[in-house]
Amino acid sequence: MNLFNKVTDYQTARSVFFDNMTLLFGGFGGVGTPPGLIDCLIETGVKDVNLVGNDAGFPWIGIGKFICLERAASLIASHIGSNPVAGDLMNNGKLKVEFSPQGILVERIRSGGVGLNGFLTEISKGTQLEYNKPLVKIGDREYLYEAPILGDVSIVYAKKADTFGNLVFDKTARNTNPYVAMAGKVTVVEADEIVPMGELDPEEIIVPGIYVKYIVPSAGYNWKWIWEMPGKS
Amino acid sequence: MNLFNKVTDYQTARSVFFDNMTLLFGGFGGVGTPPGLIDCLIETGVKDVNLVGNDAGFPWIGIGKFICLERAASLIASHIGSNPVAGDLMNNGKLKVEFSPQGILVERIRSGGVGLNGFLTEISKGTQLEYNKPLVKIGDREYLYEAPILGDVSIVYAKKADTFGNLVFDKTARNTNPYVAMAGKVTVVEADEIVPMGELDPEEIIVPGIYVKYIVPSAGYNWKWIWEMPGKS
Amino acid sequence: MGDARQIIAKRAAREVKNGMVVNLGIGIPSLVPDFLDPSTQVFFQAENGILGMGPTPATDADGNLSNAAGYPVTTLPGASYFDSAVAFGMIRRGCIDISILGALQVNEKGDLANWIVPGKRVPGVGGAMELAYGAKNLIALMMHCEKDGQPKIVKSCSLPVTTYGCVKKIITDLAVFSIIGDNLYLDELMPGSSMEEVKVKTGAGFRIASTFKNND
Amino acid sequence: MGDARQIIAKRAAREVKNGMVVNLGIGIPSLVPDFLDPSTQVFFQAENGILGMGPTPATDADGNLSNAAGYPVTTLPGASYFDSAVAFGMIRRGCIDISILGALQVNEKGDLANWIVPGKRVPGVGGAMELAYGAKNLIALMMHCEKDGQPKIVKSCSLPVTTYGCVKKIITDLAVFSIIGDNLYLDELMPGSSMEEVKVKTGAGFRIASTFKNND
Repeated sequence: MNLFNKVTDYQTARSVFFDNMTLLFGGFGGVGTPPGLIDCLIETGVKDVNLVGNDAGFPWIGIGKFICLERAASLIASHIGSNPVAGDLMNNGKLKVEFSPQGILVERIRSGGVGLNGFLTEISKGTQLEYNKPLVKIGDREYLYEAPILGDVSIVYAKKADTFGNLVFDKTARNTNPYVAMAGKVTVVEADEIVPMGELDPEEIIVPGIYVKYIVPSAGYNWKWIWEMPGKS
Repeated sequence: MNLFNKVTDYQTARSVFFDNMTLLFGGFGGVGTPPGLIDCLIETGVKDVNLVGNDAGFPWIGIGKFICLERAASLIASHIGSNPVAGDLMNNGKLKVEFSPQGILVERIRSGGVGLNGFLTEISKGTQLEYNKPLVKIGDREYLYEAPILGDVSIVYAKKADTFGNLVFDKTARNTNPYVAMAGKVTVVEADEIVPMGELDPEEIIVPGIYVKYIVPSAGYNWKWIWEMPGKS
Repeated sequence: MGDARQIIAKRAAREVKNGMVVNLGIGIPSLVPDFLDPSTQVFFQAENGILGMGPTPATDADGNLSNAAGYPVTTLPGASYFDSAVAFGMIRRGCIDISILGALQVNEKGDLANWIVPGKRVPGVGGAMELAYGAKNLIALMMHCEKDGQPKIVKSCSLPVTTYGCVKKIITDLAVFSIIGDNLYLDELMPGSSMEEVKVKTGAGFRIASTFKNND
Repeated sequence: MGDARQIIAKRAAREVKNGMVVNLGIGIPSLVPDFLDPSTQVFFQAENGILGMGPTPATDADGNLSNAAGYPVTTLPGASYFDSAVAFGMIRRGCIDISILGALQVNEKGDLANWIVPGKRVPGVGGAMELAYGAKNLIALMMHCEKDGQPKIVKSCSLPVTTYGCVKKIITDLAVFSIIGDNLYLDELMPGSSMEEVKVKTGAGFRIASTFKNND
């Protein structure tokens, strides 16, 4: 018996989501966002979710599908330009949006994921994106303090997983996924292919399985990209 | 003509070293420290070098060979236990040693390498390793500030490099090398194998070539490991 | 205006030199590769985790191989994939030789505004702040004026600023400006524009560069 | 003393349970795997960048595949290689179920001293501070006394502290202690030792655990 087998079904995965949770999602414009877990999240009926991820997806793609249901309380993201519904919800006061510079956001997730207590940067200093973040003076220079982010739950999309949760990604679908995987108190991975332990080359593994709680099989993207839709692009 | 070809010889590599430079070196107990570049460094005669790396190697292994020549002014490392000469030089006031927790040290190098301005942690707070690092209060907790580290020169050991400097490492010889590569103002890579651009799978590349200035061919380790020496281990 | 965008992109392509690492923003900047001499050897970087992007694939587009705008691309020999933290690490670290971004406003000191029109468009900042902070050279591309005729080159940005003092060059459908220190210099007039038109339609004072030329 | 080290390691092996992720320090902890039931499924992590270490290779040792002490190892199915930042990321993040470290002194509050003997040994701290900070369970292994008879379990550490309040269990050649809150509890006497001997040779007061047993 393999004690380290983390493969499960969507029924079990569903049980990790709860109202008011902080949910970290991998993906960049929906590329690398786990389609099966998004549907699974939608089916649970959970609400008042605090989302953290690169962007708001598109209304029919990635986290955008969930945002359109008005069950997210807040979103920390670098942009929402591809999801006008998110913009409307924000303007109507139905979704609290905190914008973060894109690379700073992934570093905040990483900082949580690697057990550090945040970092200092000059990026966004003096702009509206300072919000009420502390300023820290080191020597004669002043920096913005960026706090670490941890998720109650993280959802991740991988190309391959072994049963321990060692992960390999596909091209630009890697993006924020490795750090989202590290920063979840409970990390659930959707994988296109699940293989036995020992089948992945230790050298090719991007995320060691130690961070993963559950693995579910993927049926692949179930949406059309904007460039596949005549007239939209 | 390939504009991006960075392959050169040791004669050229030699010219990057200078007195008083800060030199970052990859490797962990000598594993992953570039043997040819260490000899090249020794041959230059440069002195008063400020070293930063995981440890002091062994007297006959890695950076230890250079340290034994008393041409290092200072060393930031996590331990010097495997190099008694370094301990003697420290005790005689001939080598200034700053100890850092091992993982914190590599994060300091990473912080420099990714263009951030340092980070906060509780590790080593209240111990002798605080040195005079600033304490930063965030909310009601106090953290130690760890400053970023950049090198005037970084030396790195890779298993494979393409001519652009895309790097692949070998097993536990990876260790600090990726971040040392990122944090050098001038990064020189010694590689066991040098291949044309296009021969590495974009997915297997650990360090993108953008960080690399020069690549030299390696003749492999030219020392014996302690476990190869009867009576020493 | 389609034509004006092409003209701006074409002029911007001349700033891209052999051997450079280049990051292109969405909008007009994404048109720049169409105007590069095919012999130009450059690495295109995208903040979603790729260095060494090639052209749009003729067939067999792969949803998992896209640029930062989400559109399919290909890779060239020497390309690498990496995660978002590595992508922005190289941006902040100064590894990008030239970043070409779209802009809403630029002021005479090189302050860039391109992420929000309060009450109207709130797209968010994406990677613009880091690109503006880290790139060795930042070029802003935009139409010279708003549709209603308001100048977009201004004395002081009325829109929230993305990054202060970062823009080195502005290319519009009417002119090319450089920003040196806190001063705006007119480098070139674009074909068909005149000094008078540029003076009227520019919301900030400028000097004439010693290398000034009229592209007409 | 060789025998005493084996006895300590053998007792420590009983703390390693099926399914755990384990990090072993140098010295006595490195002997622990010799005493594990071969059916035990654990992942050994090493801070030089490997998860899933197997035993020392019988032949064909590879200089580039070693543990944190630099000695050759092998890998088991499911193993991964990673860089030092990822290695310590998992340590600080609390992914290590049990960290077994050698110690110079431990006090009654669980403060660990294991990195420096001022004026004598100055090896440096290595990864001990992070392991002590992050591991879910930290066990210190050491001889009960110095060679000159001085106790190593003390009221207050005379040596510079590595990490405060981190040790959960101490295993020596004479006894096993737990630290709960600020109190030291005697859990077990090791074979051949007596309550009197332990009392005399321990530099801190302790209580007897409710689960106390004599391994004799």
